[in-house]
Amino acid sequence: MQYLIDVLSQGSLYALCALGIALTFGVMRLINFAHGEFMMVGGYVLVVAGDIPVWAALLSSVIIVGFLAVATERIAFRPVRNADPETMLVTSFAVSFLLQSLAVLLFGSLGRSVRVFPPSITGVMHIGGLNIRWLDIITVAVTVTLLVSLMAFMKTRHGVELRAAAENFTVARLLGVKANQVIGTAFAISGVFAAATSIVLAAQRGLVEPTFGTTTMLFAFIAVIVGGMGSLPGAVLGAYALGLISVTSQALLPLGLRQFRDAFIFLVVVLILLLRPEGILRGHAARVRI
Amino acid sequence: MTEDILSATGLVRRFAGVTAVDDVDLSVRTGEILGLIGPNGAGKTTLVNLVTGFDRPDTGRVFLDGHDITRLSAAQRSRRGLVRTFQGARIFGRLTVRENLVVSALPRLGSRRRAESRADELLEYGEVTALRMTPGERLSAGTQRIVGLLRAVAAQPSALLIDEPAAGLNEVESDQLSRLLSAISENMEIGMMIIEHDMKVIMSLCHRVQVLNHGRTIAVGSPDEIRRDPAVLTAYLGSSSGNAHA
Amino acid sequence: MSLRTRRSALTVSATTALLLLAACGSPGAGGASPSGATAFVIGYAGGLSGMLEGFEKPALEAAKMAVEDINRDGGLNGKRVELITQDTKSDIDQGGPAGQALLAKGAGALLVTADYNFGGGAARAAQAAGVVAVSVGAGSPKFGVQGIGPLAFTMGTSGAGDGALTAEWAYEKRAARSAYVLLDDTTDYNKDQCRGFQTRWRELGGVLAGQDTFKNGDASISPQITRMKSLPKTPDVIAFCSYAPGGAVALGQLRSAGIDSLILTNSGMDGTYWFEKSMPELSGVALPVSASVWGDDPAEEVRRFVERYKEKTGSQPQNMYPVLAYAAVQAIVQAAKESGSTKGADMAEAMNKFTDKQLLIPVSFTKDTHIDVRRPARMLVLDQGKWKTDGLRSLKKAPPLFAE
Amino acid sequence: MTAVIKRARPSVAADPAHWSTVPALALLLTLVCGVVTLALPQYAAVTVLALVGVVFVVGMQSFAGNSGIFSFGHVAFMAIGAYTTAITTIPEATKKILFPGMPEIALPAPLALVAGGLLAALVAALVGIPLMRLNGLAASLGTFALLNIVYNLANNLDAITGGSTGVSSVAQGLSLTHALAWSAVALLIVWTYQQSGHGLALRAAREDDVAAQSLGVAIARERHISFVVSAFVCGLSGGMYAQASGSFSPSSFFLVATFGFVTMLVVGGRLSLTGAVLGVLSITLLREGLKVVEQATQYTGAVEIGMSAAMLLTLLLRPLGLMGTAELVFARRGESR
Repeated sequence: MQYLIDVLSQGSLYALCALGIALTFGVMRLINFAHGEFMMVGGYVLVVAGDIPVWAALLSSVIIVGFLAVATERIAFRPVRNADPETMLVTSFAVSFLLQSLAVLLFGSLGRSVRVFPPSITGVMHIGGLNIRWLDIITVAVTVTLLVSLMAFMKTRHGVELRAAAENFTVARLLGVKANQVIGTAFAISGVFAAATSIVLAAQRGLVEPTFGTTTMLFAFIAVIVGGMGSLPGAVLGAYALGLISVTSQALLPLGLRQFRDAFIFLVVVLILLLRPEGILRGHAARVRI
Repeated sequence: MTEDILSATGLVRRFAGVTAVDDVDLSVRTGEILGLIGPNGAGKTTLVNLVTGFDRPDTGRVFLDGHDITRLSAAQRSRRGLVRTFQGARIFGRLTVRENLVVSALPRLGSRRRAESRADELLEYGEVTALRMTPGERLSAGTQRIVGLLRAVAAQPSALLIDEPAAGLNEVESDQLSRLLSAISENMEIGMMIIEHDMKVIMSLCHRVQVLNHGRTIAVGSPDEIRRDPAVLTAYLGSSSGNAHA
Repeated sequence: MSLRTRRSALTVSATTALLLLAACGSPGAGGASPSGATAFVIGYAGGLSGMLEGFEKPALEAAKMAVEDINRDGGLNGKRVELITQDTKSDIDQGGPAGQALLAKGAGALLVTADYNFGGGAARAAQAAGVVAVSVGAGSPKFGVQGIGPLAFTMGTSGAGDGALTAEWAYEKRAARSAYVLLDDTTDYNKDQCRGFQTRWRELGGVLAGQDTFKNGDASISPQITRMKSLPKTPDVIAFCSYAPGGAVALGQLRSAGIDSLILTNSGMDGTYWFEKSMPELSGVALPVSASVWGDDPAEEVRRFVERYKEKTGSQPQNMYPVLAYAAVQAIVQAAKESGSTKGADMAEAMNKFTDKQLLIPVSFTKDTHIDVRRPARMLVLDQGKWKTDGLRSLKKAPPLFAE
Repeated sequence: MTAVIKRARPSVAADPAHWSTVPALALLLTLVCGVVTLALPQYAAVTVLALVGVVFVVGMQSFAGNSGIFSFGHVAFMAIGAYTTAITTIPEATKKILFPGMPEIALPAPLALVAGGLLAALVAALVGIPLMRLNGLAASLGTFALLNIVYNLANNLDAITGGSTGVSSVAQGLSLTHALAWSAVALLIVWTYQQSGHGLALRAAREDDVAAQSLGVAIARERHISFVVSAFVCGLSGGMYAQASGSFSPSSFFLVATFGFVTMLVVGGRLSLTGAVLGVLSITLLREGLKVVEQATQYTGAVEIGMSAAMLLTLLLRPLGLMGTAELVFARRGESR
């Protein structure tokens, strides 16, 4: 039962991050490795914000990262939009490398500690023998809220366009959907998700360093593929699946084998892929028509 | 039955409650061209996919030269002599025209050198030798269709399924392609099945025509018989009027 | 079409030309290489940018201070000492080339990164050239005769020794009896620390309540905490073998989960940067260091050095590496003075004889052990967000340096 | 200069499978590396490491370029090659002190490299059975899983691999000549594969997998063959790395290396063998050049910012990398048309 809470919390974190990645993947087949660095920037915004009220810090993080995401799309990704996925992938390496280097230059490599929420809500609740951290509740709540908002957004005109574009970009364009606008929107939302992830992550870690987002981003990226490429519900499902796998392998492996945990996690990932090569929920991007 | 190079019995394929192909039989003899027609959504492409192994039937069996190939993959079927073309030519864009043909000839011929000489022969045959070093993506749609056909022939098929060869081509290109098709049929030991909307192409090329509607065979016969078949007329008129109202 | 071909040919020619040009244009030959006749050159091959920058830049500042001091006191046998640097960009592969570049510029000794892997390349280059290399603080016993060669030394201490020391301190001074071992198995140093702790803890008669592992990159260690919480009784101490950033993250999560056991860790968790905002009142973390930079080191020279460092750089050092780097430069110069030679083999010979040599901190080496196993440690204890020194401590019984 | 780039364009109707690609590339490498080493001896180590990179990237290209599947896992084969070479060449006496758990096998240096390649190929043959059935990104993720598994094992099988400290005291000494010779061997292997029917069939599948299937190409099998060939070459490069650097650790073969090599391949042009070579040379050159600038101007960050900018600019102007699908060949003026 306690492990279930751990799974929910970890899965929600991955889900937040995975949604951001899946959004941009959906509209332009871009595996954005710089997403982790968007999160890192969000983290440093919280560091710099320091003692201003929580809501102001969070808001500025969301705005700055959202803006950064849109700007990155304009400057780096738009020119290679029609190139192969590999080219876009390496473009995102370049962006990620640049942002990390800038972070080292500006803030040093050691990292900075950060307190996102006041101490009163970083403690533990004991409910019926369970230890529930306030942070777990916040993590799940943020994920659910953003997920619901995203679903609501998808029903608006912009949202429908976005979904259409994710389904089939060429057709969407023929139907008069403006590519720049749709992709811009996707990046803006992706940036908001990155900021939200960074807030939760910063609260959970208490430390922001130049590689702040890397591990989470990699796991979220795996979740996106395992869940079903380009499918938003798939990304969420994949994220919770990954949370489940990593928590259970940590909990169930005997001590002698626990150091090989990551090998087990990736073994399970490969097994899932073999059973469902197109992901748990088959995404639009994976569908081939003859 | 043994004289049929390609045959299928009782093919059924359902997608999410819709029966796309419903108990269809078919047979093609060597040297014969069978036309497969039917209104949009009649299940023609699904049927081709079932026969060539790109999709699996829920029930029914497919035979090539008397052997049951129902369980073989598309690639395995192709190596046994059942080859298809596609609606879009699906040319290998960054390979040269010659390489496109060599790839096709390789699985059966084994040696690279023999595959290359086979490719060169066919390029000559299709009168596209001049384009041999051109990457596929630079060809016009019509030429792509011709190269696609030659590429399929390079695999030395005993049965060839051709999916809408004339779609989107102009009159001249379409005629050129028809001539190539009948030449192939006459000169090579091959059974052919052609899906086509262009009735002119079907009527001039095919020895027999099979008509699908709503996944079922509604008529089989010579082009003349089909032209006069009341069921076929109803299917086409009915569906086209249906389309007009939709 | 010939235009296109010609343009392509041009591309290749231009690229080749560029390759050659850039290669020839680079310094080395042209770079101002300090003359070996009038100066003794020490080269620093370190991660002056990139992920190690936080450790290496302060170390470089301290090395510069040591050079200044030495020159003020008359240099090395009448020669000036000069310090040149080569940035490895915190890239393991750049270690060797960086070392070679420094040697090509006439370096007579090298300072290298405080890590076996990152510093090893440059040290091997030095070994091959017959030049002494001193790591600012690598914690692997292999950094020396065994792993690199007789000319390589490290100012660091071993993980096994550090772990054993915390076991003795907790058992004797804090009367701890039950321990939990939490190992971040990302590095061998961590594994050595936990091994050293366990070996000594058992010998002392302590109880091992349980053990678990995690990885430095883990965003959350909830499952580990859940497991620890299921113990009938909270252990007195946790042997916590990790380093920041991952260690800081995990430690914060232990505390916020309400686990208040005394945490025994290592110098990878020195500093205040990782908790000052997130847990300003943090207490109950202890670790052994060779020098405290928090103003209360028992040795007056260390306290004075830290003050001078702050004055010069305007910042509080976050760990002992500046002290170690200062001592490393002193060790090199002392070895040259004592052997009366600047040949690597002679200097190493002299360094092998160092026994509690006072170079800001005591330094001891032997012919086979080029990592200090004698140096008394300061136990740093975190109390209400402040690091305090809990006296000097020497290991009573050393665990084996290498895992069996 | 007789080497002329030939483009696979309609206007240049020449045979893309020209015999002279390998000699031309070998000559280019010899010229560049020879001149650099003679003129600037302090760059000798960098040059040898660049050649190790050439062997690796060329090996990776033979899979990624022909199959169109992006691999994040080939560095794992490099690791296997490096560990094999280390284990088989570290002298017994050193082994007893430093790596008591290591198997006692001894091989002469060149054989050790080949053994490393073979073991990598064997691993590829085994893991390829499931992985090569996957398509596109799923396959890429599969290779990424392989990378993580190998890294995790290398880091924690302390007795055999030396744990995170890694292996040291590998008989050092990969001379420039040897490195060049092995590069030529790697180029030859990869070129031969690429020109074979298997290479052609796989490239066809890369262009259109459905059409390739319809023509009888057994895609999984062709991918598998390519995977094994490229693993062999990458294993070889791992052995070279072990000999060139003398020491390494699991983190030498993880994310940083993966991203670095992937970048070299894409910037150079992943569809071209010449692209693979040029990618390594140009990125190495750029980095070294920027380091000089940084050292001279004391402007920290020049390398990182310059590298990112140059990468972005290259991909922006040439999305298929510097070379696209073109290869370097010897051609007399006019022959290439």
